[in-house]
Amino acid sequence: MNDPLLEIRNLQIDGESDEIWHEIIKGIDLHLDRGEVLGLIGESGAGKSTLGLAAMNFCRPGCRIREGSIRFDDQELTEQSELTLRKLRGVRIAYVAQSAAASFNPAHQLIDQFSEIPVVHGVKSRREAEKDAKDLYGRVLLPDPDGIGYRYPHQVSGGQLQRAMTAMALSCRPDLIIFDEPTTALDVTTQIEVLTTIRDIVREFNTAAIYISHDLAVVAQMADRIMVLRYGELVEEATTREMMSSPKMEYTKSLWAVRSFKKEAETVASAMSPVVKVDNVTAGYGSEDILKEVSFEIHRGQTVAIVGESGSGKSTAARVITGLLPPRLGDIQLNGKILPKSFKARNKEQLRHVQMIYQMADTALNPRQRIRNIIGRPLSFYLGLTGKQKEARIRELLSLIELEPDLYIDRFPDELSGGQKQRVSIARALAAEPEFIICDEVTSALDQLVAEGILRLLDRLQREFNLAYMFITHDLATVKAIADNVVVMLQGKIVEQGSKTEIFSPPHHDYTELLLSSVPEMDPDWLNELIAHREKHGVMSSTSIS
Amino acid sequence: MKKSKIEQIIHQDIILKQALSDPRVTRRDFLAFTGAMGMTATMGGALWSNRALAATPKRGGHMVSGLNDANTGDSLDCGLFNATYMICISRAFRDSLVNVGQDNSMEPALAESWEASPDAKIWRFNIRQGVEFHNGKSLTTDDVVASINKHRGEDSTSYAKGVFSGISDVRVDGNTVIVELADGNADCPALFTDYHFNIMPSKDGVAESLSSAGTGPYLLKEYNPGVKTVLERNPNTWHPDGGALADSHEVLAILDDTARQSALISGSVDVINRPALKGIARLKNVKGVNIVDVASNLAFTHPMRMDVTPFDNMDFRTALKLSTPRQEFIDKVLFGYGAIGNDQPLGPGFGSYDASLNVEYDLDKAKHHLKKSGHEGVTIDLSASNTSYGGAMDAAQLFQQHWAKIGVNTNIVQEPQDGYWNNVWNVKPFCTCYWGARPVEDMILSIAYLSSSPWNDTVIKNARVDELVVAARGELDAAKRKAMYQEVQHIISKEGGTIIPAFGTDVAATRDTIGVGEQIGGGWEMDGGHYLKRWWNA
Amino acid sequence: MNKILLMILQRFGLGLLTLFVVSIIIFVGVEFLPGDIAEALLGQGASPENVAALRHELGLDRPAHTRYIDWWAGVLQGDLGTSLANRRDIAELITFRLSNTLFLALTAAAISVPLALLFGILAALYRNSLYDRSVNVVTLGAVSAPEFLTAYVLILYFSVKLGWFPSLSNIDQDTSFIDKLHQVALPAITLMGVILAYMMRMVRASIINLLASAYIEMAHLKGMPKFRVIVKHALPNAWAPIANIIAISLAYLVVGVVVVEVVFIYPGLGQLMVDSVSNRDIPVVQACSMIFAGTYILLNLTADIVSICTNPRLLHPK
Amino acid sequence: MSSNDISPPKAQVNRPRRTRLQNAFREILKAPITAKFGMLVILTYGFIAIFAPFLTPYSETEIVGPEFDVWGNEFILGTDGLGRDMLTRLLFGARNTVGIAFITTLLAFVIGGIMGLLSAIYTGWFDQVASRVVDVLMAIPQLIFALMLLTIFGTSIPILIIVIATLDATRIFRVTRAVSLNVVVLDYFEAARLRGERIFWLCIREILPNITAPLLAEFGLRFCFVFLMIAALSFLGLGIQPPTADWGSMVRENAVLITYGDITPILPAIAIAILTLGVNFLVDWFLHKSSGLKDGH
Repeated sequence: MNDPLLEIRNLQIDGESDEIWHEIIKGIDLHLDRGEVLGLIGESGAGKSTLGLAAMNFCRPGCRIREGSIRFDDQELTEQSELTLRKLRGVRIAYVAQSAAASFNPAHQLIDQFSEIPVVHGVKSRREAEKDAKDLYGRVLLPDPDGIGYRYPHQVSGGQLQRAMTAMALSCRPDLIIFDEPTTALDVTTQIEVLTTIRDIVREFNTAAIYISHDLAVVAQMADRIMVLRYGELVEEATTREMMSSPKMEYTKSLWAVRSFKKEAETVASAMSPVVKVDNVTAGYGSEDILKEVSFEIHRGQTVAIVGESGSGKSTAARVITGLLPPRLGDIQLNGKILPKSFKARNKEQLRHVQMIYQMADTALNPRQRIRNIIGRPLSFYLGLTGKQKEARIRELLSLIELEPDLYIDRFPDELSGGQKQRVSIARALAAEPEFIICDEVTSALDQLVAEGILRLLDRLQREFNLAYMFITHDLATVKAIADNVVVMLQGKIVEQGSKTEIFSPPHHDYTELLLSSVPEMDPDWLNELIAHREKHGVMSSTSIS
Repeated sequence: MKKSKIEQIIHQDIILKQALSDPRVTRRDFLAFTGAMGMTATMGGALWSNRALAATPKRGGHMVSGLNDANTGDSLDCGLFNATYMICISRAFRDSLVNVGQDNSMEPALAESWEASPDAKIWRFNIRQGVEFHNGKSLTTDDVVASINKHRGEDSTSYAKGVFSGISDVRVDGNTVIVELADGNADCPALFTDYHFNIMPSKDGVAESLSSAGTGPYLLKEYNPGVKTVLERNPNTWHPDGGALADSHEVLAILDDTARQSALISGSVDVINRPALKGIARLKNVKGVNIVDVASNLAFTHPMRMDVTPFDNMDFRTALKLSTPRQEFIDKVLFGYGAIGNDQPLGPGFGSYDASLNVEYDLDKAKHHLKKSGHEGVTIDLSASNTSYGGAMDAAQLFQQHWAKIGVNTNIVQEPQDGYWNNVWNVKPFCTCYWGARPVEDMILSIAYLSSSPWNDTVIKNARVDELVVAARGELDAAKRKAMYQEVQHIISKEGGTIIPAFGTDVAATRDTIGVGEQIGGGWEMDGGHYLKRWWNA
Repeated sequence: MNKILLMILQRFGLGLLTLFVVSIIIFVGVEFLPGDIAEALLGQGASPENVAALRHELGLDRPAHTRYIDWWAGVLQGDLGTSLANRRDIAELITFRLSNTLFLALTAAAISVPLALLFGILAALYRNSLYDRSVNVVTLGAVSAPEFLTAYVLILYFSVKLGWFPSLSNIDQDTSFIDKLHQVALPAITLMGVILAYMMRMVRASIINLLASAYIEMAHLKGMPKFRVIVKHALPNAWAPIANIIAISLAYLVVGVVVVEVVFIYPGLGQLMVDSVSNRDIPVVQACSMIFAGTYILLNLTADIVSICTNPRLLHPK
Repeated sequence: MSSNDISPPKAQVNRPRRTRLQNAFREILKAPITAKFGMLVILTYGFIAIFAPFLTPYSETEIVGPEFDVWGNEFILGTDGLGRDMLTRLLFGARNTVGIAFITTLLAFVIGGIMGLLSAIYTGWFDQVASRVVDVLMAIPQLIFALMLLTIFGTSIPILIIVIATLDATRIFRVTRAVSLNVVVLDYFEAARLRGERIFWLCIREILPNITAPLLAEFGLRFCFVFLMIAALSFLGLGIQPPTADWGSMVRENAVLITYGDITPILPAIAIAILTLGVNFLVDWFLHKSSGLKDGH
């Protein structure tokens, strides 16, 4: 029992990007006891997934293990034949992928994909496997355990798929399960449910697990021990509580510090008419309405956060305001004047004043245009700047977003990091000298530190230019950080809206309550307490309200 | 001319559009006047060059041949025949009144005999008795009349309408069919050797042109236009000797030269027509393959308008004639398959062909004549186009090089293919041209060399020629006619305005298992279209 | 299920519409062709009233639109009419040709489709291996050579030199199946050269595409054998693209083989249509183009149906 | 996500900046041998096509020797059926055949490309109409349709080019439309539209630069196709008319010799094959480059 289940020594993995190999795991040691749950955290590019997969001696195409040893239950995996490894995978080591939706084969029923593991590996007969599957479906709290297996992946919701995948991982009762960001793709409220399931099931079967995530708070709930990775190196390792209470390394501390940013004073709605007024708007595609009678205002220098889970219609609201989706009823006002419903009918001035920043900076910038042109275009298009003037202004904007002009002005987007790209798209929006900017999940694709930076930048710019922001997000932490007013949306309707303080201080609307409580906190016991609390006051779920 | 039109249709697939629109033939007055188009030469033919194989004819066996000149649109309607494939087929399962023998004599076919009135205006054809069509119907004089009338009258769709337009009346007298001509023509029986003219069963005076029933030595077993035809010996034929040698035939349509040739070499077929002249030298050397070539009367002409300087000067014309490389023309342009022409309009296929003529290639004489003409160092334009005949451009370049040697600079004008016959021929002072085979001397001479003819493309105005041609037309005495025609040849060769370096040759190729006669009928390729009956499995 | 039926019907209707438009285009096109069948048949020797007479006989003197309508009337009663050129029944004229064309196409397909799938999948599996690279080069070579080159070379070696196969495909209704196979050997090989390569590359591409997807990685992580991963996990999702590839290739085999027909004297539909165009034999041209267009549409339709019927999202709606 | 894992943002930031030219050059150096072969072939052909007249003492049509002269010093590849120098014909053939094929493809791309772009942007009736029309055109066998049109309008080279280009445009329309649709859904395109950009800018600056790779690849494929198509047409006697030297008709003219095992007539066909092969190799590499999936990951 004392000998570790998994022991990795000085593991070095190379990755290839355009025909050049470079190290992405730089000599990491890792050990894991039976029944232990190890958390791996780090930002994107830290090599978490690569390391996780390496535990089964599996490398994605374009990666290769250069050196090191991987001992699993006293077998040296690096020396095993493909066959033995295959016999190991799925049976003794299982994997739960980030996106269950993509990782289930659309062509087969869930239960087929479940039972093929034990059947192919000769562990169980088909009948036993199916029986077991239904049993496990029950244990991971899937609705209708006996029937759901016969559905196809696309017929099942994301959260349920994630559970089904967890069940699948257990099909051969493995000694080790690797969870690769299993909840990242889910809404907070769903995330809670899945987290609980995973934790309980792991405990129940006393399976060892490696839990990979970029979200400290989540890992804190799941792991006994945590390893912090950065650029393929181990930064710090400690038991969860230890690391919570007293992180040693600077980097680790900075991770903790993320949520420290708070906007100074809340800007109160100025008396003058709002920059943007969404007036009782109903909109949607085809016959169904995605937005139902939505109204809110955004004033100068003010940030209104639109909060909601996927499908709540927050992005649709943005599309309506920009004119991409003409509303069916109601209208949009800019400085008291009604805007034409479709952007096609709006004039340059109106277009100029409504700018947008997108979630995916990679797709928001034309990869074939240099930064100069990306930022320069609005200048010449709206403000008719040319030559020296334009050049000067571009550089000015670059310095505004804290990018060294000489260094970046001639680059192509793919020569920038995610955060820098996001900054450039901010600059592009600024270049139009708008009164109003829509920020659509601008930070959710970024690592926490980078996101932090972006938030600060946005805040500074707001104060400098007295901008009005509409901040669309599902992450309440961000809301707490930057919002003045909050609009909570659920299934196309506004459940509650008001100033940040109002919203974040009880009494809450049920749904807001659910949302707030679902945000993981930096406390290993948070989940337990939450569950306990909820059991006391009757379970709630996003679906049970509306 | 027919030939090269077919080349156009078959090889150039569908650029018919710009295929020669030749006024010489599209104008009906011309047709009425000569009745020429595509009618097979009833005379001509030549000794088969390749004597090695002269064997005695043998009956029996199966013969597979591959012919080009076929089309999926081919029809049994003999009025619409215009290509070798159908001609050979119909010659095999149908009969005519008169046939052209391999020795080019007039052979009686369904007409046992015939005689003419002294003025050659009224002709009596005695129809063979007891002949049965393949469908059992027995041959009557009405069938003959109907078959003739198919090519006459306003609403006739026959291609050979012109050929028979000289006939003013056809009537029956017992077993005799009486044909009355508008004006005397000694060559009347020749009309009935035309490949358009088949005897078909008739119903109430109308010939059934699409019927597969003929009187010929073969039965039409399978007929798939543009693909293949299967023929089998007709057990109950009127021909005393069965009229044919091979027992059965499979005639494939093979349009692609290469395919046809490989088929022969690989032995898939026994006979092909028109082996591509380009590799013919090599084909000759292939073991088991024989080349069969027969002189035809297709003339490659280069008319100079004799009313335009310098062509109005006889010495100048002679100079050009003397410095024209005739053999090289045959070698390079005709790949060796042609007969030297000595600027006389009548080819070796004609009985009256004058072999004594000989225009030597002699630069000194040529220089001398040029000097006399006083046109030394002159520059002339030669209008040419491959439309006029395949290889005309190359010929022009060839002449250019040789004429330069005597001090005549030739400027070759490549004329557009479209409307060559409207805008260039018979308009430009000097151009490339050709005249298709004609059945009888009179036709060719009357069209192109009578001073009165609109198609006198050399603008020759020679009283003696005019006189001779007209006289010969009505002359029944063969010897006299021959003499007249030979004189004409002499005059035109010497004084005329056209350079005729060569006459064409029909070429076929066979496996050496195939026997062909000592002598082969000319006029049309493939033994005058009769090869299916005449050639044999040795 | 009804949704699927609806989609299929919709596609089908669209196909019919296309067919109709094609018929108009072709008809008008042939109408535009300089000269008409009368002139084409009679050649330049024709006298004006010759032509007029023939035109009348063929009913070409009626206005175009009436002829077009009559043609449809005939077709709807299953009567394709008779060839203007040789007055033969088009139906019989075409059945022979069509059966040949199809026979050739199917022979070529029967060999090349399985091979293409096999090679393609292998190449995808062992991508960038020596096998993959060499197959890649070879196939590219095959597609690069003009058909007539392949054809002639084949004839030279297998027909003229070795005498294994005939250089021309002399087949008719009563040729035995085996004999037919022997006859079409060379044309079939020539065609295979082209489509085999093409299909193989497409298959490879689409499989590789699939292999990149997350659920394939998952299958590997579940310890599934390589073969099973391909057959059970990749293939079921590959049918749609593969069906498309096959459809395109078959369409090519049916409509794109004029050159091969010319070289091997194969009595197929293409040759018939080309000749008929040159003869201005409108009804035949119409019939052929209808068949060609029909085949093309039908094949695409089938491909659509396959991809619809193998798409679980459509097959098992929520 | 794997790509993220592989190279941390730092690495990207510090990668020295390169001009497109440098990038292209670097790519070429890294290209696989096949692709290099392809480029070599294309360059050679291009060179020959342009400088044909200076590479040979004879002219395209002049008769310089005996017919079917064997290979030798004077006529390196011998002469054809009329005693024209084979090598000369080959060189000029490059100019004619390749040149015409190239122009045709170019024209086809202008037509098909523009239509494709437009219907990608104006999804709606325009797209509908365009797509249906293309469906119809594609339903008619191309070679036969070409034969028909060529019959109608004659076989002059301009006609040839226009006809084939129009027919080929249908395929290009589809490709362009497909790849453009991928771009149109991206945020930067939406941003440009929201900025109020005109259609021209949208096409030229936002879409085109991002679909050049696939289009170039398609161009290669299409070129080969057109090239073979013209060869086939010439072979059928409807393509480029003699005496112009054209590889397709050259093969046809001398094909009869093939049966005697004489490879001279096949040379043009081989020339065709080599070029097509070269282009295909290049295209292959291009597709490999442009397709995001680097053969799998």
